[in-house]
Amino acid sequence: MNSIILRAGTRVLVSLLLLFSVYMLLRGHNEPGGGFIGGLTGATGFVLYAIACGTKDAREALRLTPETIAMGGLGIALAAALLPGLAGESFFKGLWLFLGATEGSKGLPLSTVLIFDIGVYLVVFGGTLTLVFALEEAV
Amino acid sequence: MESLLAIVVGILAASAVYLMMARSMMRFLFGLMLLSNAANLSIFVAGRLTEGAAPLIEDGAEAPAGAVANALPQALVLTAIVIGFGLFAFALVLVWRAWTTLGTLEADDMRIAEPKDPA
Amino acid sequence: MNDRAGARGNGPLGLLPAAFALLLFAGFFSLVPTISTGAFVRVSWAWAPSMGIEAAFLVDGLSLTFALLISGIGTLVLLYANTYLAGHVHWGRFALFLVAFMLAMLGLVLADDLILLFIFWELTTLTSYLLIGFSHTTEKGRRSALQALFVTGAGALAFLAGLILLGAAAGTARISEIVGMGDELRAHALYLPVLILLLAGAFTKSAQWPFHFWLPNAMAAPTPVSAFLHSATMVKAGVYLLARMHPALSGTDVWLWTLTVAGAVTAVFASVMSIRQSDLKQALAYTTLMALGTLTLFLGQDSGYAMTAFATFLIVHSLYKAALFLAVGAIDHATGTREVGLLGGLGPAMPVTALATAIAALSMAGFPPFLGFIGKELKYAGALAVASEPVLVAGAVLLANALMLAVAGIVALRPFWGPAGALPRKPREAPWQMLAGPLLLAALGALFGIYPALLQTSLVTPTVISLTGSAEEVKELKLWAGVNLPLLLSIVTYVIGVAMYIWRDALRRGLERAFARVPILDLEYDRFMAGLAGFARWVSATVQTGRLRDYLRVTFVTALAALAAGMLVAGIAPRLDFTGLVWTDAAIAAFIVVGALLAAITRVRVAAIAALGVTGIGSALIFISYGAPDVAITQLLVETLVVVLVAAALLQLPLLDAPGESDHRPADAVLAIGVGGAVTVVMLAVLATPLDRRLSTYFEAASWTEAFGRNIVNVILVDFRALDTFGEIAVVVIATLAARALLVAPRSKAEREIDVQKEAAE
Amino acid sequence: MSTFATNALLAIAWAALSGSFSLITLATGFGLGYAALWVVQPLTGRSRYFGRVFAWIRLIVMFLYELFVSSFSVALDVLTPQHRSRPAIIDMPLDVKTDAGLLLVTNLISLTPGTLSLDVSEDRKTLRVHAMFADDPEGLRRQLKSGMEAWVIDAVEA
Amino acid sequence: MSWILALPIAIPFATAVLAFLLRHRPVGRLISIGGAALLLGATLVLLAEVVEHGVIAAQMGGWSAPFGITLVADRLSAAMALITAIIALTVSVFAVGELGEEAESLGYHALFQVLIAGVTGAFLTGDLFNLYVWFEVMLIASFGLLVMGGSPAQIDGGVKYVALNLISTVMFLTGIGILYGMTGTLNLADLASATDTVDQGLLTVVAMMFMVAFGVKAAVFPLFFWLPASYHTPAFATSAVFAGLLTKVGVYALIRMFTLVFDNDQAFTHTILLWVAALTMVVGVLGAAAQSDMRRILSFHIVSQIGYMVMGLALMTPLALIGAVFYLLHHIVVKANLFLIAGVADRITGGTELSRIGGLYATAPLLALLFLIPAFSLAGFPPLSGFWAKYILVRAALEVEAWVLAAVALAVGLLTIYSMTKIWAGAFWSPHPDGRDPSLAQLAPATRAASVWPIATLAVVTVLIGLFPQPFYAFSEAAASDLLDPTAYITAVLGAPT
Amino acid sequence: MSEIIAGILILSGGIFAVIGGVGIIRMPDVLIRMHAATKIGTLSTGLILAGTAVVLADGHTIAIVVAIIIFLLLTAPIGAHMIGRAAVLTGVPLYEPDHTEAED
Amino acid sequence: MTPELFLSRTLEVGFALVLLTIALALYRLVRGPSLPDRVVALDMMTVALVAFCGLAAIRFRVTAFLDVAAVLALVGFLATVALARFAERRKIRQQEET
Ligand code: NA
Ligand code: NA
Repeated sequence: MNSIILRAGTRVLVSLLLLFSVYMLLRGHNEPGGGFIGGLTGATGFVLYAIACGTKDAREALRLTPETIAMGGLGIALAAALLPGLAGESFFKGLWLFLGATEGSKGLPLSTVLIFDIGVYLVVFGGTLTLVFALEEAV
Repeated sequence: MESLLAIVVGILAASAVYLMMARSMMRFLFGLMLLSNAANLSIFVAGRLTEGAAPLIEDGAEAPAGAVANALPQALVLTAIVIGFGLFAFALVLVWRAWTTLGTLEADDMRIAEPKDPA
Repeated sequence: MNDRAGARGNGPLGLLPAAFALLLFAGFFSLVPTISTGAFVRVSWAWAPSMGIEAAFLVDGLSLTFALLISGIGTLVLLYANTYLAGHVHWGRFALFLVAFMLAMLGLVLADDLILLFIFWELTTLTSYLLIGFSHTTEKGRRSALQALFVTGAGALAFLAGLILLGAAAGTARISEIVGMGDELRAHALYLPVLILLLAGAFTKSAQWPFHFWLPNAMAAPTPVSAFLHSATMVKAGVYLLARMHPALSGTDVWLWTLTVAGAVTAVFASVMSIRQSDLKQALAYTTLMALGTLTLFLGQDSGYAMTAFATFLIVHSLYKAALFLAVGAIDHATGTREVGLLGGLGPAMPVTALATAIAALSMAGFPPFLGFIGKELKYAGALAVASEPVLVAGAVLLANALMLAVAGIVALRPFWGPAGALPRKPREAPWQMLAGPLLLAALGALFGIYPALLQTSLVTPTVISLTGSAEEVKELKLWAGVNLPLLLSIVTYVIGVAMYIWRDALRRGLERAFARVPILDLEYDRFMAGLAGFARWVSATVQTGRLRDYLRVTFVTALAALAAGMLVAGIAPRLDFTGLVWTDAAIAAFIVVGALLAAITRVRVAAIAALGVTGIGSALIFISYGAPDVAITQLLVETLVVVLVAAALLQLPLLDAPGESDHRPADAVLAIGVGGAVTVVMLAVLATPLDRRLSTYFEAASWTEAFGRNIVNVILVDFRALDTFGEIAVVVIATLAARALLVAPRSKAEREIDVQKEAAE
Repeated sequence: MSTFATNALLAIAWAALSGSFSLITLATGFGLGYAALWVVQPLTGRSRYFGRVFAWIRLIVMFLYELFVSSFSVALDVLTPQHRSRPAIIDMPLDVKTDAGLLLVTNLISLTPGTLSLDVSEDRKTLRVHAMFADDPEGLRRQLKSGMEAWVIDAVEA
Repeated sequence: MSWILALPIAIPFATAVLAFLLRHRPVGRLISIGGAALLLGATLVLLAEVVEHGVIAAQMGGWSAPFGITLVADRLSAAMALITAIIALTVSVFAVGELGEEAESLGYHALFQVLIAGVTGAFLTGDLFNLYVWFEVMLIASFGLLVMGGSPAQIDGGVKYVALNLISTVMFLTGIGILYGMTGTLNLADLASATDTVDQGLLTVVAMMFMVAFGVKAAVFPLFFWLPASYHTPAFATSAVFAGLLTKVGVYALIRMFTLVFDNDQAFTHTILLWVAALTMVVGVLGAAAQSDMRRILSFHIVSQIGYMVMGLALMTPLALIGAVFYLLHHIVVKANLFLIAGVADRITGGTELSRIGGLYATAPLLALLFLIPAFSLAGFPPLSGFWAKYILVRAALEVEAWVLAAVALAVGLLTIYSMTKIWAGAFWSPHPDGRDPSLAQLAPATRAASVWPIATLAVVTVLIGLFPQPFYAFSEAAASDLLDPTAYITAVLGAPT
Repeated sequence: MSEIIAGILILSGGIFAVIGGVGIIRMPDVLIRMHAATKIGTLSTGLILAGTAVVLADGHTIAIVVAIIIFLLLTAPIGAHMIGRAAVLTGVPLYEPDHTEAED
Repeated sequence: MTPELFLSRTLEVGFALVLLTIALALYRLVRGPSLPDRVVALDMMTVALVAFCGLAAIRFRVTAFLDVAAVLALVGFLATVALARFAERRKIRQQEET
């Protein structure tokens, strides 16, 4: 796409979309959002990138191939699901760690559930981009 | 609204079915979109409708203050939407590939695997 | 196929199968003293006790007779085959199949369990299929094998049903128990179905008219196979079954008349057919049919004469028929032909073969002092003992015997002592392995003819005991029983038989004319198979049209029919309830509907995409209005991505429907409205009932307190029902990988060819 | 706009979205923004460090003013029976250099009803604008140049 | 407990991830085979556990049923998982011999493993919506495998396969929504009791909806079109795993739902199933009789054989269900094997169209023997596995005096023989029209081993079931009694009723 | 007081929205429709969102509303630019005051 | 009229006006005639939907709906971009072919 305006806008928007997608991912457990929404939003950013600057640039920016990201995400989600099993709990059982918990607040929550959601994010993100990039390159 | 949505689901399904039986596979795809939409709405409405209140728990509360929308069908619909997206994307690419490979989008012309005159 | 001995022999290893068979024979022979006393031997293992199936074997007179015939003739046939097929590339598998067949046959006659019996029954079918198909490179050979399999297989299915019902009626699958339950079974409601089904199995296996046609065709197999399967053993399986079931099922009018009529018709028909043949093997094949008919005929009866006649003729026939088959094989092997018209003057070149053939033929023709004579006398005695229609039965037997005599002449006289014809090869005597069988078997016919008591005590009496349950009914085997009606009938037989032999050509011509109008069942079989294939093609073409739209229509019609049937039969209570309907909701619903209808109607792709976008936005509005922000966001994101994807794919796709697409598809529209209507009605009925919300209630309570999340939907997704989500992301990964495979795969050669064609067309 | 500034902006945006301007959220936002910018590195061109507060404020105020005024004028055209518009496509020379400046100029022109940025020439020297009320193309060109573009250049590039 | 139920799903997923990430290295295919072997071990342990302890259940995430998702294994599902593992292992070995690096780099192994995970997931889940998810996992993986290679025939078949299966999927989904709307639950064991208190007429209507949805998956008449339209187009390894497993998941789902949940109006639903069974058997076998391509014949036979399994469900007597279970287990092995054999035949004779190939009997006797075993087993010849399956079903039909059904089942057996011998005559007995002497020696040693061993293994399984039917029958008997009296199933999931 | 302000914001936003809607129907060519629709639409949405911020009036809401408005101001003109460019490039007939409405 | 009542009334009117706007856009979407026309209509609907979310947030006093609006505001234009680019590329390809 040779629109200079679009390319100029893309620069800002891609960062914003990525940022926003991570925001949606991390808040997902308590507010609307989560891995799906985050992953789709993040993917949207790179879709825009690909539309504005071509898939070659977008792939370079991504460093890893989207397929690898998606599969890696699946692996992370699987690991998050199996981890509690290793700890003697049920699979998919959420294990929680509250960093810096004090009387008033629970601190920063880290959990297998969050890892799982990150896996979801990566899968949706990588999967969507796998598809869009391949389609863009094919047509 | 539940009754009305049941009717809407029916109309969506009818439109979808009509589209799916069209000659062009593109219209089949559109029908597929509508049909997924109908299915999602039917799950949503089957969980009954509660106006407004999203199934969120306020800060500081242990549970939702009042009646909130049924969360389970929402989760199911969300899952179904994403699955439907994956399936639709594949179907779309398949139809595209059918066009480049078979040179047609017409369902009636797709007779390679099952030729008209079996040997 | 190369029937002639090749350059290579089979070596000493080639004798192994025969040795194995001999070992079996010896084993069975050692049981003769025990069995001849009327005792029996039974061994069994639990096999499938839950199904009530035992691996049980019983040796009594009947089964021992069969076992000795099978293993004895088997030994000779294997010996014979070793030379007959010497050096053949497929000798190994041939011998394997033949031995396997022999074992299956032994299992069949020894089995003391209905299902075990069936298993061996089918194993003989399978091995004989492979053996008949030995000449598989010819269309004819393949057809013959299939025909035998198909006909006997069809019978076997009925047979299986019959066995199951018999087992159910008797309450046991143990044959030795069942045979003692004759009175109960004959009175059982299932008697008739059981009988009919078993007879279907027996008649097809034993090639009784009208299921006879496969047997002559099975002669496509090499001679040892014909000799073994189609004279001595397999075809007798049906007869064995009838004999085995005789105590349990005989004695009714149905039994009597079915067996008598089928047997008599088969016997006469086969004899007549036999005389018509110019191929020696074919002629013998029909005489086998005749013998089977006769055996069946006797099993229809109850008299001691009939039973003794059955037992004796069973053995007689096996001996001479195997001998003749093997001899004909030797002739074929030596000269390269079996055509009566070509053969002649072989006697000086093949004296031993000629001798064996002559002895066997004399037995077959029923001349004294051979066993065949005794057999024939008993046949007449048995026929005359038939209570109801002695004249008819005896007449049929007489006609058949006379024809047999004529055939014996054709086989034994003409080729050896007739004028020499134009033979493909210069004849020479067969090697010893091929002579041993015919000679031995023929000699046994003479031996037992002269010393009938040997046979009487060892096998005939025990067999009759198996059939009737006691020794009282046994009639004595005698070469000279005085001047009686059977002897007179024998003399009449000789006269007619010799006359037939002399005027055989005239007879043959006359029969040609007479049979011109009779439908040939072999051709009817072809017509049936063609009809079956045609019907199958019609069904296939009607159902599996190859057109997706037909498939879709049928699928939707089925779905609609299923729902409608459910609604009509079960009855449901849909309820419309518009209370509390907000006008904004109505407006949103209207948007969705307009979008859907527009998408359904428009022929412009982009308009359709936009219309889909509208329904998507409408759905999102509903999700927002009814408290589902997560769903709404996801829906909108997905809609956006769908538009991106479609816009990319559409770059290469046509934007309008191909010309000629009629959008007036009223039938489709009716179907679509039907489906939609059904969905609505079901939904309305569901919505009229109360919802049990305990699951969500639990989630609301546990979401924060136990799962530490305030967004209940998200907690369900990543915790309560994380397994769903896991599967779902797997769908995403795989969907995109699958799509990618389609997108990046290089185009195949075939595709490029299509491109070339397209270009050429333009 | 420099990379740093973009990053800072992203950090603030993060904090805004998180709803708490605590140090932790700002730091997190900065980190995440950094990551995001790192990802889009291939796109990032040179830009300058210091924004001008005054120029920015002027830009925003003038923009909002323009937005309202021209919205009303378009609305008037919508609501009156006759079409008053005299649409034309005019080319306007561009002086703005940076991506951010270019984006601001074109977006602001597009956002104000009555004008729409159609395209920028490959050499970034010319902006093609569709104008609804182009009775006086030259005047319009001058107006845009001395208005929007000048304010943007002041705010971003000066 | 939790481990052993989760592993049959987790192992193929982990294998998929690893095999994909290492797809450009030779170790990728070894991972796939190794994963399948691990799966086999896990499912063996699972089956042993189930045989020892009865129905076992595990609550995912530790959320008690019916709130979380329960994995549950009774005898039927454990056995199905085991057979799945057997097929996975044999086919993944076979695939090494058949598929090239291109397919591997496109992620063949990942797709294959995820397919397997979807299948085991469907067998082991105790939750209706989760079943839908596994169906989708399986379906999308099958889409990818089906069209991988992208030949025109594959694309054509793929379009039909995808179109019809997607409709079924949406129907299933809608059905779930409606059932949830009636009962408020998704847990199968919970549904079993929850459905007792709802409007029974409406429940029957919903049952019909599920019947159609699963009917498409199971490929019953008149919903089977997608199967003969596509199964002859992909790689043989793919055909084999499809033929063995995919429709069986539909049958499994039918059995599960129509014994556990939709058992309210058997006079109506199961009578319809009876008709469906008979027509499926007949139309399928006639379709096969009309074909002249090896794989197309085999494809239609899948349809026909599904009829037998549905027949067992339709009769719904203990013996009939035993037959259905036995048939299900036996058929997976046999049908997959026949497709593998077709694959080898294709490679050494140059095709599967019977008029254009031949000569295998003369020069490839091992293959001939290996074909005869599953072929005659399929036709119900004793003493092979298929005989027992058919015997039990026919007996079950005769037991309840369903004469016509029994006759149909038997006659279809005869027609099955007819088409098996058609293959035999065409590909094995008749000489090759080009005068070729096809032989296994044409294959490279590694390929030959990778092709023959899986086939031989499956053939041995077929023969073993045939020769030693007792343990399999006894097992099926226990499995059928689990199905007829789901108390143990429900207790294992929901705990003992208070 | 805040209710009144919010109400006015909502009302004016709604009115602008409808004017945009009418514009999209009434205006003679696609570019002019865009002037009317997309941008008046943006303004109207901004007004309504401002109303939302006024009503809910917590920091979180305000932050989000600001974010949404920024997002809109960033994306809407880019979208408009793309459409306009496409319309010109694909040769969609444009309105000339002396001619009648053009359609393709 | 209390301020609360005023707000709730204006809210109703606001919903009506926004929905009316969507309806008007729908009309343009149906009519076309050109692809850019339809895209304009879709774009307008998207923006109106953002407004709708804002109104819903007020009506139900749930900020969560603003999250929907935020996503839509950020992502919605992508469909517009994609479609517009499609129109352009399609045209360019046609020109290349002829
Ligand atoms: Na129930
Ligand atoms: Na052939």
